Amino acid sequence: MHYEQARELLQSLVGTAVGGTNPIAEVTLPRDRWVSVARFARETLGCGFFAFSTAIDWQADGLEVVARVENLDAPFAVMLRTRLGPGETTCPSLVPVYRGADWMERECFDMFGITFEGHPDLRRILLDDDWQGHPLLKSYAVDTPYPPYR
Amino acid sequence: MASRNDSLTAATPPAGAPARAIREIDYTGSERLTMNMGPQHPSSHGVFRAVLTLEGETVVGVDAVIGYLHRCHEKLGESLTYVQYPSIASKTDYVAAMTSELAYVMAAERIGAIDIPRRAQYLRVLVAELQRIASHCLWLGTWCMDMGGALGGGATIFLYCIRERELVLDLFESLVGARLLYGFHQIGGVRYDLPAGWADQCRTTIDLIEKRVVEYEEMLDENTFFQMRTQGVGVISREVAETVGISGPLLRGSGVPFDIRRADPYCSYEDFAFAVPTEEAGDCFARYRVRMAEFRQATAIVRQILDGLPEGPISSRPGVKSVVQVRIPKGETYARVEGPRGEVGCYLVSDGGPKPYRMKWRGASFSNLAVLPHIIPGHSVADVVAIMGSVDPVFGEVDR
Amino acid sequence: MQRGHFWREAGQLGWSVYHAMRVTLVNLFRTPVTVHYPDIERAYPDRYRGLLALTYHPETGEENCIGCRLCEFVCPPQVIKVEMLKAEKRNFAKVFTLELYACEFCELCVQVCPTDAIIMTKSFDLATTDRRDMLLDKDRLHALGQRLTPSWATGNRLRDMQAPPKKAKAEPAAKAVAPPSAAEPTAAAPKGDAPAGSGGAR
Amino acid sequence: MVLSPLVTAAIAGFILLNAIVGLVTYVTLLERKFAARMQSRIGPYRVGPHGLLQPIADALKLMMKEDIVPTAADRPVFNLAPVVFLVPCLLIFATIPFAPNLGVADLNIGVLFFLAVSSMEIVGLFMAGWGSNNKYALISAMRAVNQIISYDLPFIFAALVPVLLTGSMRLSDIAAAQDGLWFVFYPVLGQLAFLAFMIAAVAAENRVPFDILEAESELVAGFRVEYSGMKFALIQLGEYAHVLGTSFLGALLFLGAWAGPGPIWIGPVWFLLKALGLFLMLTWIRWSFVRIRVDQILAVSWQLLLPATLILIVATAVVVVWGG
Repeated sequence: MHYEQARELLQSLVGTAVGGTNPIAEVTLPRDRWVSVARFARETLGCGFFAFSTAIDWQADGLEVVARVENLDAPFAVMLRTRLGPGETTCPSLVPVYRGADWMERECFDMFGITFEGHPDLRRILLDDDWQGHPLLKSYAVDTPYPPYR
Repeated sequence: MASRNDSLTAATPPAGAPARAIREIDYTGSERLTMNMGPQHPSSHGVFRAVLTLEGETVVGVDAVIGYLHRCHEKLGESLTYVQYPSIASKTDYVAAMTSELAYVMAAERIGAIDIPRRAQYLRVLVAELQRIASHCLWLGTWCMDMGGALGGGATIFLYCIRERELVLDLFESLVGARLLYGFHQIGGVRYDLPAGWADQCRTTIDLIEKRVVEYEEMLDENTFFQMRTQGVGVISREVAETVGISGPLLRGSGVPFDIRRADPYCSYEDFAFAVPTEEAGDCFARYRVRMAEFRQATAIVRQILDGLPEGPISSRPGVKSVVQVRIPKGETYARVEGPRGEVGCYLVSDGGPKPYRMKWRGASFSNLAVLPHIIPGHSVADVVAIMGSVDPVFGEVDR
Repeated sequence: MQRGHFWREAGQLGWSVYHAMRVTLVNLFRTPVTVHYPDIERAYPDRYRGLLALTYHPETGEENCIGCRLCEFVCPPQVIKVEMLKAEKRNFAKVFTLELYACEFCELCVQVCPTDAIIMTKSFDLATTDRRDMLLDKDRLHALGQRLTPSWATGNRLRDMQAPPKKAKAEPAAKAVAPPSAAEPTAAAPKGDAPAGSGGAR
Repeated sequence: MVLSPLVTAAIAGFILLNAIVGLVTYVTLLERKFAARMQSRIGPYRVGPHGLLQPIADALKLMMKEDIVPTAADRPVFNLAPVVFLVPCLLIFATIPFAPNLGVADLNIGVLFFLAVSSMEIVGLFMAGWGSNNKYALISAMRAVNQIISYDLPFIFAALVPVLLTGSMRLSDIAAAQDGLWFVFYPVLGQLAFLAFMIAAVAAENRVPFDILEAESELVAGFRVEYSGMKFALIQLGEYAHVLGTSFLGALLFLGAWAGPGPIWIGPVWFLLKALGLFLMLTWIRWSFVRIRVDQILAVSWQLLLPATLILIVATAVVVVWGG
């Protein structure tokens, strides 16, 4: 599997333009194709390596979830992105496809409050269970008071 | 920091209970014992809590609880400027501070398409490789201490390793002025040039360290006790290794010859000749072998740099004079560095201002540690510490 | 242990015991690398980043700080507070406080200082039982600067070292504001750099 | 006036006990200094010249520390355990003759008494582990029972080789029998028995590489994790007394006890030096290896050491009966 080959396959699957330059292919997906394309990336493109997944808070434009998976033999990487839309906080989970998504998505839930549907064990990972708010949202000020600690 | 089966906190006696009430630990007839390892535990390598479910001495379930060292570095990164953050970035992975700084400045430079002078690139590689030596020294020492005890041979190896690590830190101290958290990199280059006589000192140090690595191997490589503890313990298959996303020596110990320095060269790594040591077994011993081989590769790279260090400026931009001096155009990128523990990545989104819009640390230890729940069940308590030590987590980087 | 492997394993065991104990025995006769710290101090390199201090002009006794607040802005943990006092010839710092207990010793304040007023010293030794002792004001910072050996780095020297190729020309470091007894930039030689006690083990 | 034997024994016991306690405290300093030099450190240095007063400072510190009893502990068992642990460890010195006719009680079953009493420490150890009501301590106590039972057998069998060669269980007889040839130099049998004795001794003393019951990286401090202050000191004292007692036994069984050049009154010094030599040997082993796992330790004992020592005893018996 080469980068060019993978790019073509990805292009034919998702239909939309595939961005990025060698060795990265970037695709923006609708939310309902999030898991299926990730599965395609793993099984057909050989992207077995789960680098990371995270989210970006675009304030009024809503949240964007990003995941990067990689084919270590080629090597090339596929960057998957999806927009959740304003006010939306649910996203399908990648845990059935990639084990590494487990902790990454828990962190995402912890920091952004995104609920990953299908995640087997979605709880806070870095912050305490009784923490209020999700710190990496842009609406969360750096000096937000929190009763037990401030 | 949540845990599912924490029977101790759940059974806190009510306020009005008599002072010496004996708290009955819930016994439901199963022969399972819940044991809390950490957050304060001699082998937790920082503050890590593993809630182990034991059957006899065999672990049947593990719940890893992290976050005790969480400082929300990503929020910090969004509130500090490109000038300020590199010296804070070193606090994510405080054992190998040079690499996380490098990942951050590389991400910013990539968005801004900033060229780095050749000398600065070589200096970056130089400190990264020295840092790898220092970090592996600490890993070997603490790991052996996990297995050998603070009152036994483990402590001996630990102190030997610390002795050698100190020599590398001496080098950093005369280069930068600090021993642990450096602030060596800045956007556009590096902040410090080599002082006079430093290269010779560096050469003698790495010569000595190579000799000492032979000593460690003499103590451990053929050692029956050590092999009994490490061979066949904590086997990570290639499939698990990839899908969890572990990287660095762990991935290479599982038979994947993937090294970012080779696959996606940065900072002119392509100029240097080095091997990517790989082992097939995937157990603790394989990881040990990989790291011991990396000692040698690192010293070889350091020698090549010292031999071929070009003259010239160390930064393509004038030295920092104010806090908002560096502005990065709009864009986003993911820059990654092969740190001692694996892929240290920085995902940076810039909106054109002096501060990143969003910054994500992909900590190598975070992903590496996530493999623990997949491999620990079935091993005994003694193996848990051996496996954890072989993963080499640094909790500053796990919790960020 | 299988039968066939018994002698091989026993041999390996003996071999490993011999090797491990040989290494520890060799180290038994090496000189210890640790030093008795308060009695013996190791040599600190010239660039050592230690306690912060304010410099004063050696002849006129005037403070070098002009209260420009650059260090306050750049400080990542925000431990520096400066208030400017405007005067006709030059400005001064009316208030300069540094909360050393939160300082990270990143040297960014030294790096940005236009007049080399704030420097670092080759000492880390300010253990105290009272947190308020770590709140350094102008007088304390001045006293530290007089008591302790300054390290090599000053703002101008750092910026000179980092200067890109085009601008490599003038020598602004020759200004009179340089702190006393600092070594030459190129002669930041770390020959006495190793800790005194570790020499024997090399 | 002739003192009754009981009074003599009491006085001798008193003197010996104090001497042993003093020796044990300084043996800890010896080990610390030795280990420190092995690890490129200096070791205790501040208290007294070259840290010579360090053991005394440690003892004072431990006496002044607060004695903490966990709320959930089984109080009587918890409090009694250090004493039950310490007494057998000190009692083993009773039968050791330090010179001809210089000992508290030269029993005719000296070896048997020593071995029997020394394995009594397991009772105190298990009490400590159980009474603490701590999971680490409990696991440690379980391991301790496993390990000490497994290693006392090879330990006894190895010690029986000199007994067979002498034909007496009285320790002074064994010492006297080595007048010409120390048993460690006895062809083949002596070296093998000594080797087995040393391995079993390391395990019986719970020292690295067999220290699974303290195993501070897994079980924090094992059975004594909840102890503090003087109780901790008693356990520590007992442990070192046991190590020292075993060193004395080894020196007596294999290294000819007080035999050595010089006049007869210098014999005890030779004996002490040999015992300290063995102690340093144990220390050297301790600071050179990593620990192995509990199942591996048991496997080593039952699959290797026990059969080997059994064969050794049979071989010794054959040599004694037919070899003359």
